[in-house]
Amino acid sequence: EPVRIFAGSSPTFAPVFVADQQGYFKEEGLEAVVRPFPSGAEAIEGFRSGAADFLVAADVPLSYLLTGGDVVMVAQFSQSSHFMVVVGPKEKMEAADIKGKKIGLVSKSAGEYMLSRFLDSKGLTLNDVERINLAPFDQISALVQGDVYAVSSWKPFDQKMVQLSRGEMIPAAWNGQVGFDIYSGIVAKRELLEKQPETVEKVVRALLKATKYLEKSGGVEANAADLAAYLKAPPADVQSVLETNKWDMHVSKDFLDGMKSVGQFLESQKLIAAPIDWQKAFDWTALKAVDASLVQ
Amino acid sequence: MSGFRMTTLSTLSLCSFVIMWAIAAGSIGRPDLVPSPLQVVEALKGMLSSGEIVKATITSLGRVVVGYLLGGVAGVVTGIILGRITIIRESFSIIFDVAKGIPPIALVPVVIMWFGIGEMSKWLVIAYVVWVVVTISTLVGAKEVPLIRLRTAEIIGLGPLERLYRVVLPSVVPYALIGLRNAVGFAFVALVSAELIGANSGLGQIIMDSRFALQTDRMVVGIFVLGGVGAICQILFELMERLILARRFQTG
Amino acid sequence: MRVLYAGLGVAIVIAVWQLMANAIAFDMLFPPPRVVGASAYDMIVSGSMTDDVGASLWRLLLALLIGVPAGILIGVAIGWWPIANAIVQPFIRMFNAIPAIALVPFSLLWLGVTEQSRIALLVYTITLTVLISTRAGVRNVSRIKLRAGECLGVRGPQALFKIVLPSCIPAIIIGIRTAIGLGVMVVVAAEMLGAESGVGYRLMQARSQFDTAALMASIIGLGLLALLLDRAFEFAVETLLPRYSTKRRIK
Amino acid sequence: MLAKLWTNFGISNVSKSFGNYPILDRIDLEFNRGSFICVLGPSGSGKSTLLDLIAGFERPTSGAIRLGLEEIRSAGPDRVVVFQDVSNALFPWLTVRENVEFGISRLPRAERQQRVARVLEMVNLANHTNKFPSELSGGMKQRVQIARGLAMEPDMLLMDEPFGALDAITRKKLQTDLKSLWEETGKTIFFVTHDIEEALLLATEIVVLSTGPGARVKEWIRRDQIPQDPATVEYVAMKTRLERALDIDEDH
Amino acid sequence: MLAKLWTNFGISNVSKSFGNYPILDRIDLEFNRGSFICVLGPSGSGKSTLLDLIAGFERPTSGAIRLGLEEIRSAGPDRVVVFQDVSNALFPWLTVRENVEFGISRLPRAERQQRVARVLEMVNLANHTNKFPSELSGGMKQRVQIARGLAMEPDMLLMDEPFGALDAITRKKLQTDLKSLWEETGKTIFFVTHDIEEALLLATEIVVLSTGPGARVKEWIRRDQIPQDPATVEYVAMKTRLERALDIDEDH
Ligand SMILES: Nc1ncnc2c1ncn2[C@@H]1O[C@H](COP(=O)(O)OP(=O)(O)OP(=O)(O)O)[C@@H](O)[C@H]1O
Ligand SMILES: Nc1ncnc2c1ncn2[C@@H]1O[C@H](COP(=O)(O)OP(=O)(O)OP(=O)(O)O)[C@@H](O)[C@H]1O
Ligand SMILES: O=C([O-])O
Ligand SMILES: [Mg+2]
Ligand SMILES: [Mg+2]
Repeated sequence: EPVRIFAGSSPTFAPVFVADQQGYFKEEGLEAVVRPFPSGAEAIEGFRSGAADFLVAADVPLSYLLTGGDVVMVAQFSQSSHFMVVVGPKEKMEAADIKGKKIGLVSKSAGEYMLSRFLDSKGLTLNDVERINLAPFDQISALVQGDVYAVSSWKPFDQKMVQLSRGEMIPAAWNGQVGFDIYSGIVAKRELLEKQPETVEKVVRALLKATKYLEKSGGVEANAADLAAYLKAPPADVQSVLETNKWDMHVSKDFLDGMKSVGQFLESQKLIAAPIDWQKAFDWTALKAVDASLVQ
Repeated sequence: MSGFRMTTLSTLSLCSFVIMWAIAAGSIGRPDLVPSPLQVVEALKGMLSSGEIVKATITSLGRVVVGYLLGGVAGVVTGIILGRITIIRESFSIIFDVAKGIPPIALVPVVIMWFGIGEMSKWLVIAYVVWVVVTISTLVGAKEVPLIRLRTAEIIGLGPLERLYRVVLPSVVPYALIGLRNAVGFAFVALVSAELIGANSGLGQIIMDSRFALQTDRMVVGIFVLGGVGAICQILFELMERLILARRFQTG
Repeated sequence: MRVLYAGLGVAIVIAVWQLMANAIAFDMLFPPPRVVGASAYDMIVSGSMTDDVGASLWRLLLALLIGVPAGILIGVAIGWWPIANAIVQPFIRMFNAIPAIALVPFSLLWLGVTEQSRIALLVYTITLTVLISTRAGVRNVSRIKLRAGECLGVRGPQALFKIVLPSCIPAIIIGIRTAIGLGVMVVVAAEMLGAESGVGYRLMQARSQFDTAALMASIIGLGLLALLLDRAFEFAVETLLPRYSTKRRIK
Repeated sequence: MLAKLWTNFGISNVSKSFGNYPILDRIDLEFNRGSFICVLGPSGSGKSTLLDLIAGFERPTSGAIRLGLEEIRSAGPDRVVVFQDVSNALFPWLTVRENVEFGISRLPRAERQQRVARVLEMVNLANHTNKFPSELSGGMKQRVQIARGLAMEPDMLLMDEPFGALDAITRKKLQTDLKSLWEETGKTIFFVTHDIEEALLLATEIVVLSTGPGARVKEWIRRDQIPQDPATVEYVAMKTRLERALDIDEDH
Repeated sequence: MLAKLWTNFGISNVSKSFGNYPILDRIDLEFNRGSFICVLGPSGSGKSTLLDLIAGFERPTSGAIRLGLEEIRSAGPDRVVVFQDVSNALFPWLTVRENVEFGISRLPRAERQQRVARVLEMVNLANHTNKFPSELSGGMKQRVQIARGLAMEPDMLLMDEPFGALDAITRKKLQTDLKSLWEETGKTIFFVTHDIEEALLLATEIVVLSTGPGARVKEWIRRDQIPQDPATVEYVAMKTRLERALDIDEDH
């Protein structure tokens, strides 16, 4: 029985792909099947239908899974202040320009949170715009063809938007700028954690090796080349994401605070029915077992 | 066996299917994966009272109608040109043969890229399929306008334009109608293709989006409404054919 | 002469395409023929074309292997026994009204992002198509043939095998041909909505990277593939079943 | 198959209705073995229905049809039908030889081959054994049908306007050939036709049905009443009599 | 349309080939206005080709066809064709009246209506003006074709086996009617047939073509040589002569 790991296909989730590519899962004696999805939001569905044991995504989509109590987060591993971007027409992204406009995003992705924070910084709320659910690549077409006014998305799609609009569209803000870092992590079914804690530990250990590899190996360029081959994506795109990512599996206070504000956001927007019980949402036992110093 | 007994048997078979479905749903016990018939009815009620399903149906239907009309007209014109003008047919039939093999869903990404996520993209994808289907059958009819009809026109001394609309066009009608009838089903295939990847409204989107939240009851409602609307369009088309055209054009 | 005209047609299309590309002057959005050709060439030499076409074809062939016999079997049964038909008819009506592509999300949900899920959907499409065509074939067997059989001492189950089945082979052939066309549609849809190989997957990959040239190359490739499959099937029928050839001289 | 030992063929008071609609009304006829019976009648009078009853495809509503003492209850290889519909009567997937072999596949190989050779010789098709029906002219197809029937060595050949779809010259030729064949083999032939001259040329017994519904025997002309030489006053008189019997004031 | 002032119709040394394949070889004939010309010949001998040349659908490879002094170079309303193919010759989307009006649509309304009424009366179809061709029997369809031709008031009717697809009784009736019509109108009729008796009944001139390729005139029987009474030795002798002229040792 192979362990099935679903993930968003963004290079921000690199440790999973690196662990697969470098054979770290095998070293742990695991047979792992890693499957990238166009977005974390889409990977959720595969996970929910029971087709996967682990899911890797950004903090926002993961939070949707944490509401039920049957899924727990077992580790986080990346942090970025430049991952999420709002892209819109050059010099026309003030409150008055944006109000009432259509904004493209992947619903249930971090794009929704990013948009909320961005609007906040302009003195607006989500209710002031019309959100249009679009797959990342459709956001590009929609923006360039004028079907939406702006989009809230993530790297590297911003670059394609700039290119294809011949510079008409540019990033108006990124997540660090509007006051939050974005994290990614891995969740597992609670049942799995309870019945086969060693499997979870093995996965976490493989991921830890991968984050260390990403920090120490031949540099961003070499990493990007490897990862591009794995993801069948252009190296430049991959590199642009890796450049602004930090890999670290320490459970930090910033991370916990970040997750809580995501939770509050989802709740306040009625995107989730009940508040997330953070006591039950995290389970760091596997992480502790791998390296007790990672959890304070 | 009488028609009445056949109908009874069909009804019984349908009923037993619903009962078996209910039993299966109950014994599987995963309403998020296999909803019971009752759940589906509940979901339908909810979607009806919220107006959501009606709105989606109207949106989807509007797309089909516009795409169908565009593709139908284009198909009749293309079919007649390819059928009647040998040089054009010989030159472009290979191109058309390649074009007709392209699944509509494969076109969605480029069409979206070129025309954005608006209605135009959906119209074009639907129109494309309708165009292919209608062209194929119109072409046959146009190519095979009986020689003796054209000769009758020759005797009478009709000019090219008069020959086109007094002899060729009416001769082609029954063939074009076959294509147009088949195209109704294909238009719905194309609609779903367009709505499954790259739509934020319509029945296809209800099916696709409900999947994310494991709302299979909503998915089943979406499927049934889609099938129902498709079947009704088919029936309406055939009715129209029978009432308006059958006597003159011997169809149906 | 034919080839000459066909060449002319292709040349005209490429010229118009080039002119449009010149007018738009933005390769990223509307690549000229040369760029699309280069993209296709890359796919061929890198072997990704072979892999993708191979994966899609393999799925299609496997599904045909299961779906065609199933469709024939059910089609003959319900064409021959009115009771069986009355039982199955409402379902055929229902499923025939639902585009198979709309079932892709269900197959992903119930069978996951797996090979079984795609094959199951394909088998479903192919069986339904072949079945409907076969049933029509059985029903249209002319009464004269059955009566001729009676005079010649062939009736009952013997008539089924010696008269009905051969009579509806042309209908079965049409059914399979339609099923291949629909199969290409469905396999591409299934691959686009969740797979890790195949032409549909390649399309989605190209889409997510905004590689318009690869998209266009894949689309043209799909058209060629469908045409090739159709011609190959026609050829196979002509050579393997010459008795049922439609090209035989009619006097 | 042993030829059954009957010497006369009787249609005793046969009526046939479909639902409440009467087609044939108390048809009462009797013929000797070896007769060549031609049935004439207006279109829709029930000629084909009568033939179907004799073939055993249908059962009379009342009355009985007997070969000697034995009543006909179902179709059988002793009464082979030659159908008018040339394009459907043969099995298009079988060659001429295979079509002729169709009914005698259980005979030993040697005998089968010998019979096929003999009957194909009889109908002048010995040189076309490996052709498919689609490669034959209409006249040749009818010869194959006759050969297929003869191969069964039936007591009776039932022919429903077998030459109706052929052109005049072919028809003439097949008529002559059928007449020789009948003289040679002595089979009983029941032959439905629209063509008075055909009937006069071939028949030893001519039956004319009246206009339906509820058609009856209007004329029954026996062996010795049928004039053989067309250049005689009797012939012309008989032709006129038959023409009058058939005359109907419908639009044609 | 003023009837052209010609008194004789000449086919002078006409040959016709398709590519290198010779069909007709030096056909040389001349007829008076008002003749009823019947052309017999084996299948494929070129009867239809000759008719097409006269109609002006095709041009001779050498030689000329003339009405009086004027050479025929194209089709025209003075030479109307009645085609054999009953199912395609009429426009199925038009009623009987509309079909007959088809060729005279440019006439003033009153005259048009009057002509239509007159010709439909002539062919006994006055009661069926609003039916569609699909609602008519084969014989009635041929009458409509004849009426459509007559409505154009042509000099000549060209008929290519017009009754070949009809059953014997209908054929007989139409033959008689056509004969009366010819007597009444005095039109020149060029009539292709396979049927010797038909030719003997109708013709004032009978032409037999030889077997092709390169068919020639094998027999040309003039007005005074054609016996009218079927009950005479002369009639039977002529029939035999024509049968022999047509006899061909092909398989039919
Ligand atoms: N199965 C049937 N059910 C009901 N009516 C039938 C059936 N078969 C034939 N009829 C009717 O019976 C009548 C006689 O038909 P039949 O075919 O025997 O006539 P026919 O003399 O052979 O005519 P034709 O010369 O046109 O072949 C027709 O009115 C026909 O419509
Ligand atoms: N357009 C054409 N091109 C080449 N060959 C032709 C063409 N039209 C007719 N033929 C050939 O010319 C010959 C004479 O044909 P035509 O139709 O005139 O014969 P026909 O006497 O009318 O025969 P039938 O009695 O069968 O109607 C045939 O061998 C036919 O194949
Ligand atoms: O792709 C995201 O994980 O949102
Ligand atoms: Mg009949
Ligand atoms: Mg001809």
